[in-house]
Amino acid sequence: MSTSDLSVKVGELTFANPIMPASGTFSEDLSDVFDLDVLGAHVLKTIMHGKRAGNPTPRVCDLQGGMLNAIGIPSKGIDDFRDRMLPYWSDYKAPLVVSISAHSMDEFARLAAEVSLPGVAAIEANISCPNIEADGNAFAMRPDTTAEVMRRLRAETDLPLWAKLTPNTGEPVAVALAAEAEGADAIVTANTALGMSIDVRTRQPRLGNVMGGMSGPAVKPIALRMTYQCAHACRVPVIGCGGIATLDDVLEFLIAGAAAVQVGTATFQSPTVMARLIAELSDWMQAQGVTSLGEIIGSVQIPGGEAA
Amino acid sequence: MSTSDLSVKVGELTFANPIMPASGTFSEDLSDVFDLDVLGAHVLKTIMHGKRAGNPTPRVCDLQGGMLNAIGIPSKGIDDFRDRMLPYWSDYKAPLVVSISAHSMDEFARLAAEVSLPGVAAIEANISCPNIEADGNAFAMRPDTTAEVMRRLRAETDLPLWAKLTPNTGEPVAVALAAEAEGADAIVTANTALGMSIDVRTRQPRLGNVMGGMSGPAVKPIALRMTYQCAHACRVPVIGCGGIATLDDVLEFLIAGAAAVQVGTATFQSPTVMARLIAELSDWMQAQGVTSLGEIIGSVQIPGGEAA
Amino acid sequence: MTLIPSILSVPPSPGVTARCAEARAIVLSNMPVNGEYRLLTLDAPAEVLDCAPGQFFQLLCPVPEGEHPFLRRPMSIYGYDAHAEQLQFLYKIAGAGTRGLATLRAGDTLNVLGPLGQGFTMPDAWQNLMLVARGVGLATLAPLARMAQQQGRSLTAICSARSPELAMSVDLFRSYGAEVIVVHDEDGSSEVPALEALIEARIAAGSVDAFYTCGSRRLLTMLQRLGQKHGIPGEIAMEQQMACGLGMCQACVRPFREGNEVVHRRVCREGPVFPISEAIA
Amino acid sequence: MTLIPSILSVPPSPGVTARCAEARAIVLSNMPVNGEYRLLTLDAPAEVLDCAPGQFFQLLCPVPEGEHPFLRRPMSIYGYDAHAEQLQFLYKIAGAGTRGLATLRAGDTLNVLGPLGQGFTMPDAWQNLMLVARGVGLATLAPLARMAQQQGRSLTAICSARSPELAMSVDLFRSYGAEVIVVHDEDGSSEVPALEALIEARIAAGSVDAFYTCGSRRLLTMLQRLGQKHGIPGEIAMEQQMACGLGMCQACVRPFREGNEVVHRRVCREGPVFPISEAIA
Ligand SMILES: Cc1cc2nc3c(=O)[nH]c(=O)nc-3n(C[C@H](O)[C@H](O)[C@H](O)COP(=O)(O)OP(=O)(O)OC[C@H]3O[C@@H](n4cnc5c(N)ncnc54)[C@H](O)[C@@H]3O)c2cc1C
Ligand SMILES: Cc1cc2nc3c(=O)[nH]c(=O)nc-3n(C[C@H](O)[C@H](O)[C@H](O)COP(=O)(O)OP(=O)(O)OC[C@H]3O[C@@H](n4cnc5c(N)ncnc54)[C@H](O)[C@@H]3O)c2cc1C
Ligand SMILES: Cc1cc2nc3c(=O)[nH]c(=O)nc-3n(C[C@H](O)[C@H](O)[C@H](O)COP(=O)(O)O)c2cc1C
Ligand SMILES: Cc1cc2nc3c(=O)[nH]c(=O)nc-3n(C[C@H](O)[C@H](O)[C@H](O)COP(=O)(O)O)c2cc1C
Ligand code: FES
Ligand code: FES
Repeated sequence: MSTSDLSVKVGELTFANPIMPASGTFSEDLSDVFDLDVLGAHVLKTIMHGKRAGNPTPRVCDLQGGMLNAIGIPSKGIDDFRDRMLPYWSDYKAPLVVSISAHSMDEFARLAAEVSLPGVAAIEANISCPNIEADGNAFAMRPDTTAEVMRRLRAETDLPLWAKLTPNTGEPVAVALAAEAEGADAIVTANTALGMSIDVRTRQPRLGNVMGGMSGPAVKPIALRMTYQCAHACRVPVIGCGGIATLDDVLEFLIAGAAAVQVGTATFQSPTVMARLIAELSDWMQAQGVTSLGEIIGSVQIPGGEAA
Repeated sequence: MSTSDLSVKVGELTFANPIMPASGTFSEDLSDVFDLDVLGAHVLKTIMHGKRAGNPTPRVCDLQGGMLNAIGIPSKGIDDFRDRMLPYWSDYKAPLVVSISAHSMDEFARLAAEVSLPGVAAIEANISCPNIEADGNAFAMRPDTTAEVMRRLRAETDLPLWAKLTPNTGEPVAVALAAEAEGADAIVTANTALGMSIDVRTRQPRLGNVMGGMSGPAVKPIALRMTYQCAHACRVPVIGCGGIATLDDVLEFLIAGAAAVQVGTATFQSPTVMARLIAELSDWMQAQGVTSLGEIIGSVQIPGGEAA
Repeated sequence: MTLIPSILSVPPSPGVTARCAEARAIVLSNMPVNGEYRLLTLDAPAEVLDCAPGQFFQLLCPVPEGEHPFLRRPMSIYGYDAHAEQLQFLYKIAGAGTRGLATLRAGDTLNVLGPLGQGFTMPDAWQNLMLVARGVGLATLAPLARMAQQQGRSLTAICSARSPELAMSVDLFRSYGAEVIVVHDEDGSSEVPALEALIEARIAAGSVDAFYTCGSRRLLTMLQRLGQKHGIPGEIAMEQQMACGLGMCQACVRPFREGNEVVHRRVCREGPVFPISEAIA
Repeated sequence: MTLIPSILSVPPSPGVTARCAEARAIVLSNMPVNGEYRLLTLDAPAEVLDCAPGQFFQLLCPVPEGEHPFLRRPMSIYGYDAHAEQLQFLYKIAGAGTRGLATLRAGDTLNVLGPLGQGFTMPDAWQNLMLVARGVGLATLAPLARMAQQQGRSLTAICSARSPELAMSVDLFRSYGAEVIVVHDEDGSSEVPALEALIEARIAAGSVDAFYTCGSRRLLTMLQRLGQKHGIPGEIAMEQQMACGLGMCQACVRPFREGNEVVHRRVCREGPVFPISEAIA
C-alpha cells in the first residue's frame, strides 16, 4: 500500500508533514508521551536574551472553548539555549524553529544573530506576544514597527525568518505585507487574542496579569480569517495557527491557504493530538485519493471568484 | 418583601434594569415569546437611510461556542422607521434606542437628524459593523475616523449618542476616547469580531459573504477586556456586549465596569434569556443583600491596584 | 450547544397569548425509520401544541461527542396532538445537530421553541389537492394529510424516493384517506418528464385544484410550469439557514416574486410556506 | 471540555518507555464519601499505573449542564493497583470540572493523563514519619501510608478537619498501620498553637525523623518553623493552576528558596512534591 505524501514546503524548507507545535505549548517534556520526531517541525517556546521570571500567577484560566494565558516569557536566556536546548533538539531529525522576542529592536536584532547557529532551521520572530507589553502592545500591531523590526532581523540572519502576527491589530494584511517586504520568508497567523476574565465571586481577574492571550477553538474563526487574508495578499507562505484541534480544522486552514499549521492549546487537552492529526491526515488523503497536499492548500472556492 | 432596585443610569437616561438587547438580534417578533416591557431598554436593528437588501445567503453559520453572521444591514429605510416602527415601539414604556449606520459621513449625519424624533431615547451609532465594508472596515477601526463621524453626528442631534466599538481595531481605547471627546454619551463594547469558516467538504466559505462577524460566548473574553479598558479610560459610561448568556456573564461585565449590558446571540439559543437574566439578577441581589447595582459596577479588584 | 437554559416562567406579552414558547419536552421515543430517517416523539406541554401543518420548531440539539452544534436546528412538525400532549419530528441525520438529536433516549429532555412560522392554508376553493414531495420533504407535508381529511378534501400524494422501499410516510398518508402514488428513481418514474406527464393526466381528468410541495428546486420549477399553464395555485414549504427562527435576525431570507419586483422574505416568519407562484427556485 | 479525543496509539519515543500516557479509563464507581468528598474508582490500563505516591493525573472532566470546563483538572492519585488495573481519586466538588466529574456513572469513560510529576521520596534515614494534613490534602498523602508500611517505617498521621466526623482517610491510614491523631476545629485542637505543642511533644519523645504535608500555608509555616528548630526535613505536595500538566507551558510555577536565591519551579514537573525547607508559603 502506497502511503500518501504529507510533505510540505515552507519557503526553502521541506517538512515531512504540515503539523508542528505552536510556540509556548511544546517542550522536550512532551517526549514523555510520544516520539517527537513524527512532527513536521519543532517550534520552541519564545526565548529572550536574558533571564526573566515571567508573569505573576495564576497564569492561565479556562474559558468556554478555550483558555487565557499570561505566562509572559520566562526565559533562561541565550546561554541556556545554546548550551542545553540546542544540543538536545539536534538529536532529532525534525527541523528546529527557534522563536525569539525582545523589548527593543536592538536586543531583538542581537538575539537573531545569536540564535543563528547550526542546527537551527528557521527563526520565528514573535513580534506579537500580548503578554510582554502593557495592554497587548507588540511590534506586529502596526505595519511601520513590523517593517522596522523585520528589517533589523533580516540584516542579522541568513536563516529563514518567520513573522508571527497578532489578531489584535486592526490591519493584519498591511502588517503581513510589511513583514514580507522586509524579508520575512513566512507569515504565521496568529498569536493569541487579548482577553480578560473575572471571577465573579472574588471580583478579581482570573489572571495575575489581569489581561492575557486567548487561544483554543474560540479563536479559530479569527485566525482562519487572518490566514485567508494573508495567504491571498502575500507571496510568501502562511502558516496557520489558532484553535486547531481536529483533522477538519487542519484541512480548513490548508484550504484557506496555509502551507502548514501549528497546534497549541489542543495539546493541553490531548497531548497526543499532533501525532493523531498526522495519522488522520494520512488516512484521509488515502481515502480521498489525494496524493499531495498541494491539491488542498489554497483550494478554497470563493463564490463568484474573489472575496470582496 | 422588598424587591431590589435593578435600575441603572447611563448618562442622563435611567433604565429599569441593566439588561437590553443587542442591535440586530431583536425585533417586535420577540413579543411572541415574552412581554418586552420587562427589558431595561429596546435597541433596534441598525437602520440605514435607504432600502437595502443585505448580503447573500447563507448569512449565518455556527461555531464552537458562537456563530458567524454576515447579514449586512437589510434596511427598509428611514420612512419605514418613522411611519411603522416608531409608532409600534412608542407603545412600550421601555426607552427606545435607535441604531443607525451609513457609508458616508454625510449620510450618517443626515440619518442622525432624521431619527431624532419624539419617542427615541438615544441613538446608537453603529460605526463598527464588519459586514458593510470589505474586510471589516468601519469608522471605528481608527480614532481619527471615529472622531470625525462622531463630531458630525453630535452636530445633528441633541439625543444621547452612543458609539458602538469594534473588537477588530488595534486601538480600542484611543477609539473610545476619540468618541468621548467628540460628544459620545456612552460607549458600547462591542460589535462582532471578523471571522471566517470553511466547509471542508465543499471547500466553500460557510457564509455567502465569505467573512462575517463572530458573536456568542467565544468572543466574551475579548468584549470583556474592551469593556474593562474603556471603562477605565473613559468618563462616560460603557455598555458591555459580547457573549453574555448567563447571570455570571452579566455580573462579570458589571464588575469590569459596564453600566449596563446588551444580550445578542444568547437570545437565539434561548429567546427567553433576557427576561430570565432580569429575574435572576434580582434574586441574586436579594440573596447577596446588594441593594443597588452601584455596589457592583466597576468593583473589579485589581491585585496591587491598577493593571499595568 | 453551549448554553442549556433552565426555562423559568417569563412574563407573557400583555393581552396576548404567546404565539410560541420555549419549553422543555421529554423524549418518549427516538426510533430509526427506513434506514435514513428517525422519528422523534416528545411529551410536550400544551403551550407549544397549538400548531398548524407546515409550521416548524427550533430544537436545541444535544451535543454529540466531539461536535458543537451551537444554533438551534429547524424541524418541521411531523405530528402533533394537543390532547395527548405529543409532538413528533421526522429527521434525517445530516450533521452535528441531527447527530446530537440521534443521541436522545426515552426520558431525556429536549428544549424546543415553537410552533414557528406560517403553516399551509387550505382555501375552500381547493377541494382536490395534490401533494408532490421527496425525502424529508414528505415529513413536512405529513400533517397536511390529516388537515385535508378533517376538512373533507380529496388528496393525492405523490411520494418520490430513490427506491420504492425508501418512500416516506406512505402509510400515514393512506391512513388519512389519501391516494398515494409512489414514484422512484429505479424505474425512472421520479424523473421530471415522467412525473409531469403523470400530473398532466390528472389535471386533464379535472382532479387538481391546488398543489402542495416542499424544498426541491426541480419539483418547484415543474409545478410552477404546470400551475401557470393550467391556472392551478399552490403552496411550497421552503428551507434556509436560520439563527433565531423568530424573525429577528434576517438570516433566513429568500427572494420572492411580488408583481414585477423581487423581494426578500424571511423563511422563518413569512414562511416557511409560500405561494408556489411567488417562490424562486 | 470541548474536544473529547479518541485516543489512537501514537509512536512512543524511541528507546524510552513513556513516562506517562493519555488513556481511556472506565468508571467502576463514583461515590460520595463524607458529604463533601467523592471517591472515583477507575478501571485503567497498565500503561498509566506505574505510579508513585504524590504523583497526579490530569483528568479531562465531562461537561456538566450549562458549564464548560476546558482544561484538564489535576488530581492526586488516591489509590492505584497495577495488578487489579485500578486507579482512584478522592475529590471535593469545587467548580465546573469537579461538578463534571460528579456526573460520571459506572461504565462511563474518562480520559486520563498520567502519572505526572515527582512523587514523595522516603530516604532510609527517615524511619519515623509524621504526616500532617487537612481536607483534600489527606487524599494526596493517602498512598504514602501504604508506601511507609511497605518500607517498614513507622507513621503518625495527624488528620485535621472541621469536625471529627469530617476527618478524611482515617480508616485507610489505620489499615496501613499508621497511628492516627484526629484534630479538629470544634475543640480547637486543629489550631496552630495546639498542633505545634502536640508535635513538639512527639519530637521531644524522639519519634519524628521527617514530616510530610500538603497544601495549607498555615501548616507549611508551622512545619518549616519546627523543622528548622529541630533539624527535621520533610516534603510537601503543592498546588497551582495548570494547563498542560507536563512541564511545557510554565503556567504552574511557584517560587522556591534555593540557597539565597528565589527560583521558579513547575509544580507539575519538578513537583508537586518539594522539600518543605525550600517551599515558600
Ligand atoms: C423550516 C425547516 C424545516 C425543516 N424540516 C426538516 C424536517 O422535518 N426533517 C429534516 O430532517 N430536516 C428538516 N429541515 C432541515 C434541517 O433543519 C437540517 O437538516 C438540519 O438543520 C441540519 O443540521 P445538522 O447540524 O445536522 O447539519 P449541518 O449540515 O452540520 O448543519 C450546519 C448548519 O446548517 C444548517 N442547515 C443544514 N441543512 C439545512 C437545511 N436544509 N435548511 C436549513 N438549514 C440547514 C443547520 O441548521 C446548521 O445551522 C428543515 C429545515 C427548515 C429550514
Ligand atoms: C497536583 C494537584 C493535585 C490535586 N489533588 C487533588 C485531589 O486529590 N483532590 C481534590 O479534590 N483536589 C485536588 N487538587 C485541586 C483540584 O485540582 C481542583 O480542586 C480542581 O482543579 C478544581 O476544578 P473545578 O473546575 O472543579 O473548580 P474551579 O474553581 O472552577 O476551577 C477553575 C480553574 O482553577 C483550577 N483550580 C481550582 N482549584 C485549584 C487548586 N487547588 N489547584 C490548582 N488548580 C486549581 C482548575 O484546575 C481550573 O483550571 C489538586 C491540585 C493539584 C495542582
Ligand atoms: C500557554 C501558552 C503559551 C504561549 N507562549 C507563546 C510564546 O512563548 N511565543 C509565541 O509566539 N506564542 C505563544 N503562545 C501562542 C501560541 O503559540 C499560539 O499562537 C496560540 O496559542 C494560538 O494557537 P492555539 O489556539 O492552537 O493555542 C502561547 C500560547 C499558550 C496557550
Ligand atoms: C445576526 C446578528 C446581526 C447583528 N446585527 C447588528 C446590527 O445591525 N447592528 C449592530 O450594531 N450590531 C449587530 N450585531 C452585533 C450585536 O449587536 C452584538 O454586538 C454582537 O453580536 C456581540 O454580542 P453577542 O455575543 O451577545 O451576540 C449583530 C449580531 C448578530 C449575531
Ligand atoms: S432565522 Fe432569524 S429572521 Fe429567520
Ligand atoms: S502546567 Fe504546564 S508547565 Fe506545569
